[in-house]
Amino acid sequence: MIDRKIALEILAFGITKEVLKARSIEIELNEPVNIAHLKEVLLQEYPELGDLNSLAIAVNSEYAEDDTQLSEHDEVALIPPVSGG
Amino acid sequence: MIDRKIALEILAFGITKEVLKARSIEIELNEPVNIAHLKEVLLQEYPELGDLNSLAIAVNSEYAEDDTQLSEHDEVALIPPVSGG
Amino acid sequence: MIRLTKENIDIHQLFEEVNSGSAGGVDIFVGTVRNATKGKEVIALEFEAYEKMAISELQKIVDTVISRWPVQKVAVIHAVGYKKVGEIAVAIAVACPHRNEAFEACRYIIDTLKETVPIWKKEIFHDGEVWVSAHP
Amino acid sequence: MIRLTKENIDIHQLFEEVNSGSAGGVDIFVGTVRNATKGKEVIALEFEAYEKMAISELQKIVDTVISRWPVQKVAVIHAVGYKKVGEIAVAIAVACPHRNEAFEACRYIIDTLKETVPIWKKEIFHDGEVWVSAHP
Repeated sequence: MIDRKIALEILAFGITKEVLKARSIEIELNEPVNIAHLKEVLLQEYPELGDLNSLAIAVNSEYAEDDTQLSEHDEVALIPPVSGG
Repeated sequence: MIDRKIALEILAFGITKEVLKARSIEIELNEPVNIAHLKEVLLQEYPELGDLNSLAIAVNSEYAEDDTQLSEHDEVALIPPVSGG
Repeated sequence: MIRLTKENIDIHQLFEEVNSGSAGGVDIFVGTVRNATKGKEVIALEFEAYEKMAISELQKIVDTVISRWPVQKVAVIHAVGYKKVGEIAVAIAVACPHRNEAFEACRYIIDTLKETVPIWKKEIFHDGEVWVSAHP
Repeated sequence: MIRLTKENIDIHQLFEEVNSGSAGGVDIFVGTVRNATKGKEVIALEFEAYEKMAISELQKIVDTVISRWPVQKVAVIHAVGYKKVGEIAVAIAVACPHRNEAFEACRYIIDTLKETVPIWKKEIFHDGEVWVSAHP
């Protein structure tokens, strides 16, 4: 069995930009990968993300569920608690 | 017994101005006179007032009740159904 | 600020009347002249007011609002005279620390204004004029 | 009309976006920058948006409003970048045939915007900065 890897660019907004110390990061993950898996990897790398009130993930500008599968070229974004208005 | 008369100036607004064919009229009434009595006199003189959805009377810029007593120099106004806004 | 005016009503100016650094939410209601009533084309409206009493009834409404909600500033401005379709008949602005209070207070003002304030409107059609709500 | 802007938000222009001869009532909600939060003086706010997604989430809200209420026109404009105390953070205008619908739809938009639209604000104090709502 061959591990196929996908490279994902993760956009960071609001406080997550400060936690990641970047507007975006690139990570490589073994397929298949879903949102729950991505979150685990991120929390391990950036434990401060676990201190937030909430952390949603958007894929291609839509809120994603834990079981949403990720593919190469997806635009992934970290959505900390929103506070517009 | 001497009948004391008071002269009242009645302001008319909206449709009542058209019914009375005047912005204001003056009427003389025997004292004591209250709103209910004034309304009777007006309805006898201008029966079309009875066709309105409602007819309130204001005395000195305040809505008056049927038993409000009128005195000389009171500013009396006919208030047909309001329709501002 | 409570005012009756023959001039065009300026929404930006109304907003500035109530805007302050301490309000979090401002709700503004604007009533405009509609182009039709019950399917019939309206050309214009004429507003008439018993001005002195209109101001005092509006003041009562504003006093009630201030006693019921944590209102910071209120402005009410109503047109008198002729207004064309699309022009502003009434504009109300309420500034509150929180938005729900602003919505509720603003709605109370327009609802009560329509019930108690001695202002009348005449709808002007191609073929005549009608004082609104006068007759059943 | 849905827009994010770095410019000052113009309430009169927003009103004109939704005003038409067929609307009887326009409700406008304006959120401004407050000078204090939890008793602490705020100097300014910085708004950041995931712009593409913010627009699409706002469009969903507007679509819902149009499906639920007889809305004639809607305009939503939200600030991005730095805003000083008293400046406008968000402005929403809804035009409807009847006023109650305008109030309800406008309130729905601001309530939902605050829950779902990916925009963040950072409060800037004399002695630091805080991303609002980020932490418990």
